[in-house]
Amino acid sequence: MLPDAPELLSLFGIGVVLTLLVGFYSVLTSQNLIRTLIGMEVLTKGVTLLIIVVGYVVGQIALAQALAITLIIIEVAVIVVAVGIVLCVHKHTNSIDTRDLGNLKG
Amino acid sequence: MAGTDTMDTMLDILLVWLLVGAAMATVMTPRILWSVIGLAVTSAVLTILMFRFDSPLAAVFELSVCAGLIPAIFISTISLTQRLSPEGMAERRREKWRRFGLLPVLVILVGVALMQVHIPLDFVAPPAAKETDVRNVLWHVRHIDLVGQIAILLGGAWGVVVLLKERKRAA
Amino acid sequence: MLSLLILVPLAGLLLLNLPFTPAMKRTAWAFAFTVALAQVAMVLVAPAAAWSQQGFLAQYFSFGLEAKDLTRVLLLAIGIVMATTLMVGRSMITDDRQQFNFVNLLLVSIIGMNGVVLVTDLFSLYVFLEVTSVSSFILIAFNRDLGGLEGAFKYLILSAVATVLMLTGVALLMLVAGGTSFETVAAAMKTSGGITISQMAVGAFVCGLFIKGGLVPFHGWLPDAYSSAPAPVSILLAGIVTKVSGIYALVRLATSVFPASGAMNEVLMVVGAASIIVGALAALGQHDLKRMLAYSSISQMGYIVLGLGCGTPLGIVGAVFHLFNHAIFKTLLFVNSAAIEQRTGTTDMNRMGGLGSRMPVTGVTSTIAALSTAGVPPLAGFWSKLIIVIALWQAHDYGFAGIAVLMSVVTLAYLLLMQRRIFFGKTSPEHAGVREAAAGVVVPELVLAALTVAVGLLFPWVLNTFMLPVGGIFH
Amino acid sequence: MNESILLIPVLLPLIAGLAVLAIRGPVRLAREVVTLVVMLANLGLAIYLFGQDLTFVHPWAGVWGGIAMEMALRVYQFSGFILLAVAGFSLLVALYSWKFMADRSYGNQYYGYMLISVAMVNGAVMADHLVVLLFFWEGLLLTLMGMIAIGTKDAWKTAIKAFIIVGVTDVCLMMGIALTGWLAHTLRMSEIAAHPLSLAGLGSVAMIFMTIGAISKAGSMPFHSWIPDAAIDAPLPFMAFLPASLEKLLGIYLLGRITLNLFALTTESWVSTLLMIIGAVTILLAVAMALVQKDYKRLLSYHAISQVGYMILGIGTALPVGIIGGLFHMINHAMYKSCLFLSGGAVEKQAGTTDLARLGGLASKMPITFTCFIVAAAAISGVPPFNGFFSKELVYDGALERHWIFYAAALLGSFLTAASFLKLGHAAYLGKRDPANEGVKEAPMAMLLPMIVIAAGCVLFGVYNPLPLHYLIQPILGEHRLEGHDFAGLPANWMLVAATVLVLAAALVNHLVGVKRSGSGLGAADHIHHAPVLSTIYDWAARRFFDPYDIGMAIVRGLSLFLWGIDRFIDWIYDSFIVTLTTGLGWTVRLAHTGNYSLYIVWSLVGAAAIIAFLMRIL
Repeated sequence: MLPDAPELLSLFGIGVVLTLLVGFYSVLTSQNLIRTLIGMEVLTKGVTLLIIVVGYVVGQIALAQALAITLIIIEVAVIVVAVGIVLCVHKHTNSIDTRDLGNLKG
Repeated sequence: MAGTDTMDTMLDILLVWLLVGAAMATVMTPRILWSVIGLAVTSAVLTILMFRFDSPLAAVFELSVCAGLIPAIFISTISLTQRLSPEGMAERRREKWRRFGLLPVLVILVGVALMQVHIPLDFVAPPAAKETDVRNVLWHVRHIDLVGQIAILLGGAWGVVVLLKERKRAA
Repeated sequence: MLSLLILVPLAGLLLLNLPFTPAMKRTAWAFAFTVALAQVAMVLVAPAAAWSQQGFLAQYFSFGLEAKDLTRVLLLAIGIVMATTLMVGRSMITDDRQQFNFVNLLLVSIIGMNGVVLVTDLFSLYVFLEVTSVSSFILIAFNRDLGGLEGAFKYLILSAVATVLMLTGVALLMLVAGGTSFETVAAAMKTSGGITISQMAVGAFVCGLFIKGGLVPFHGWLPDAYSSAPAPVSILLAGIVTKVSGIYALVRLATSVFPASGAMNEVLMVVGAASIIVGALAALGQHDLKRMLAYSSISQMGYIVLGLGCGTPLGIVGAVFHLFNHAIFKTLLFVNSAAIEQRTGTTDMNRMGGLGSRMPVTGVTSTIAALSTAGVPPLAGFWSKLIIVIALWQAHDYGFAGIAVLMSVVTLAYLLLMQRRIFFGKTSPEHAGVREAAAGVVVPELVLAALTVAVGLLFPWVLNTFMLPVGGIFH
Repeated sequence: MNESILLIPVLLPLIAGLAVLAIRGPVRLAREVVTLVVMLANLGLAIYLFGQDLTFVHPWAGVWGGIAMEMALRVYQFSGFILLAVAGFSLLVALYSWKFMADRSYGNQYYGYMLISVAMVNGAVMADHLVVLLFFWEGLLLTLMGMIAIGTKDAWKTAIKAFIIVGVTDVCLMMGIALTGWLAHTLRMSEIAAHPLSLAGLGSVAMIFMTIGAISKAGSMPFHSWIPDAAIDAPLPFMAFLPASLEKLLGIYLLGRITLNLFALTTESWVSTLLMIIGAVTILLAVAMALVQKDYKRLLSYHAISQVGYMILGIGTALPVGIIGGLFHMINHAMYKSCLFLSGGAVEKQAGTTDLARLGGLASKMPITFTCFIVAAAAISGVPPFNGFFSKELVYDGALERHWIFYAAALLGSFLTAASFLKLGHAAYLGKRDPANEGVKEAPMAMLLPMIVIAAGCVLFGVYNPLPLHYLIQPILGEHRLEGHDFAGLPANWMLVAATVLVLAAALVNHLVGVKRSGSGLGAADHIHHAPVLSTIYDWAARRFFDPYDIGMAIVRGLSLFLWGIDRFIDWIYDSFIVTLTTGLGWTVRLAHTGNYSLYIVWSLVGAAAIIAFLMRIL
């Protein structure tokens, strides 16, 4: 455990939390599907940062890097599928507005 | 690059602010294109941070994939989907502060609040890792994850095939 | 030997799609079906040795896989549901191009699920959860209709939230334990399990699993995803995906990795009870058959988590047994709805009526499934619910036991209501010409119904051979 | 002479009654002959048993809670006397009803019930074990209801009324018996008699309960309302047979056994004053009602109730003179009341109606019936030479000794009794004859014979009263209680006799005044009927306000309505409330799912935050 771990953790902990906050805000309030996906990306950024910081502090940086790389690849796959879905929705409603995706209710 | 103390902490604080600022910029810009560019910038800042935490391989990956590939995908999606009409854009700009005005306030508030909070780290530090080379870790320790990655990439491929390929009859 | 469960489908996936083997494409369905049946056979018949990790493959692929009894139950369920989905998919998806894609996606899904069930590392668990989820997103949006797309997108977004929660959990656990494999985390948890950081990490990870499992405060996506997915896909989803990705991980982690704390049991019980109540009440007034079955799944999942939450070995046995039973009769119910959808083209119960005379097999099997869900003796559902209620009673959680029993009355209500609206009464004119579903659908119906009744009747044998060892997770 | 002979008076009439019930079809006279023969045999047996002291004990249902349950019958001086009286009356009524019931369709039922009733009364009288007494007592209730029900077309309503009233009071009797048994640790009357229970605490409660059972059978005030209705609906010989004689005998017999053997009744205890009050009230109210009746039989039935008041008053005084008077009055009343009813039956048979307005001037047509009526009426009014006078004098003596108010009530009762019988005699027999009953002839001999015999009995018991007193009544009390008094012969207290004669004269004057004012025998009592206060009370009584049966029924109806309401409410809870609640909840839960995924995300985040906070022990 690095000596200056507490300071690092608290500083970057705040950074990660704020990034997650921004990401969730974007996902919740955006009316454009692509903005929602961008929000998702920001969330992923935050989490990746958290893993790297923890890895660095604990001295497991190699493991952290492996996790980060795997995480990034998985996110790519998810984003590709998400974009595919958004395009199909666009084909149907000719708009990428989140309000179109609200008719399954009750 | 373990820096000296005050200089480094200043650098760290700057980088953290840069990261959060870029994220907020990405979310708040009215134009979707700028939003994607903002995402790329955020990714770049993250890469710098990764270098700071001497995890070069992950940083390169992050840069190439998240700053390169994903913005490319987004831009192609934006081009495929219908452009916002001019008055739509004007209306969006007016609306910008109403919808996103709250974000900076929230960020500052939470930031200040988190400064006060102090979570005790009262646990015995785990032993440092024997294996230091990412490549060995990835291949020997994280074997199963590679299989997972292959599977998910194949899945992604099928996603594209199923979702986007023109079908003989309309779905 | 265990790694075969993942490598064979992967190899098959690659071979089937090599550009220069067009002939192989036709055998895709057969390959997938044999993989599923082989998995079932392996669980039922395989010698003990097969379950260990050595074997010539081991030195190349040291996957760190492990299959305790809990995993064998899940593997069996995965095999059964996968076989059913394949059969129903084959008879419902006529276009062979589409069917090929469908089979491939199922192979990806089976890789993911087997991975989740076999893996012994938190991060790998996350990876294979994502594999299953990605294949589910695509399967839900398979028909590319707006409903399917909406269901898929909601599932995707909530999965993203789940990912964030789980990864935060993993990161913090790495901070405390220095590694992500079950053993290191469990060891760390024993020493510093109580501190705030690890509690926060465990809470985050468990909430991620709740979202994947579709339990009440996190269940928003489940009804939309199930009801909008194409018929065979909703069989797969309801039958096994939610259970594997949500509930199995919970059972595995709550029992052997995370520290067994009263607070965690309390959380599990509250979430379980909430799921039972909200699921049952929402299902009561539904018009759409699949949406009602989705809410019914949430309610039954609540029973499983309630059983898990009471912390005693009997509770675990009850939970796992109910998980297996639910996989069987919920799949049967969705196969019935697939049969109805295949013949009448709709899942809106208001427009159905009097199908019992025209679709006798579907009618009878869905009655069996409905009664088993409601926990009517001597069917399988009764025994597992009984064990859960007894476990709750012994753990002195009388309130929760009361809720469990009371809500099974509501369950019986909406299921019998469903039976009446679909199968009894006068046939509506538009369904006059309806015939019994295709063979591909009827056969799974019969097999699953027989299984439900058999498990119900042979309950002592099933309990001793399969379930009690599961209870042994603790020691 | 083994004791099982005691079973015969019970079994013989019972088997005969069942046989008669079973006889179907038009076997002429079979029923009447069988009944008469059995009644004769019963009388013979009663005569044979009279004066003997036999006890028959047979273990019956083991031991319950330390109290032996056995079939115990005992004949001793008191029960022998009652047996004899019962046998005599039933024979006479059987003879009378031979002619009276000849043309009725339900003949075999009537005779069957009569025989069974006799069996039951014999059983009850001879019973030495309280539970056996209860068993026969309830049997009598059934035959009572049966005999009423076979009367007029809608007689079943009165039958049910009688059944409920007597049934309810029998429950009190049961409770009384249970309490007594519990207090005395034995249910054998002879064993209890060895040391009667004290009236302290539960003892008085037990006595009150048993007294309610006894006096309701006898037909006293609060439980009387079925008797006047039965007078109209039931076949007339029934009225003469049960309410007039047997029930009175049995009821007062039990009251006597209670006060003499089971409980140590003393003049100080409040129970005796209560009994005296009930007696006085019964006398006055019943006779007041009788005065205004327009129907021959209803008038007689009300008198039957008021006479019981004398008996209860007598026994209630707890003085030897009072008790002797009460018991003597019991036998006298049984005689002249049944004779009056029989005369009523004769009039009804011959003139076809008992409505006083349409009767009149029958004396010349039916001389023998008229003479019997005159004798019985004089006896009941307490005219000196007849038996009624002597027993009333004894009761007056006892009542005066206790308190003058009871004596005044009894005297006023006699005055009104005399007035009403003068009215009855004048309206029915004297006065101008109604053209309709020109062709009336004297009643057939079979009906006249019983009346003549009973009338002769009244004269005999009156003129030569030491016979009944010495041989029948006084031995009941036994020497130690009599304290050397001998009540036979002429009444000791001359002043009382003078008062009685004065009262009778006043009644005669009042009658003459009433006749002159209203112009007809029937209207003789109108001036009392329409007196300012009395008329309102009479109207209320006419509208059945005071009838405890109707009050009880109203309460029962209200209660059932209330319980029905509760039942409906519980049904509502299950049928509609819970159903709507669940569907409503279901509807709200479904409403919460708006389909908007950001709402779902908010749920998830809030849920996750709550769980994490809870786990971190913040919450």
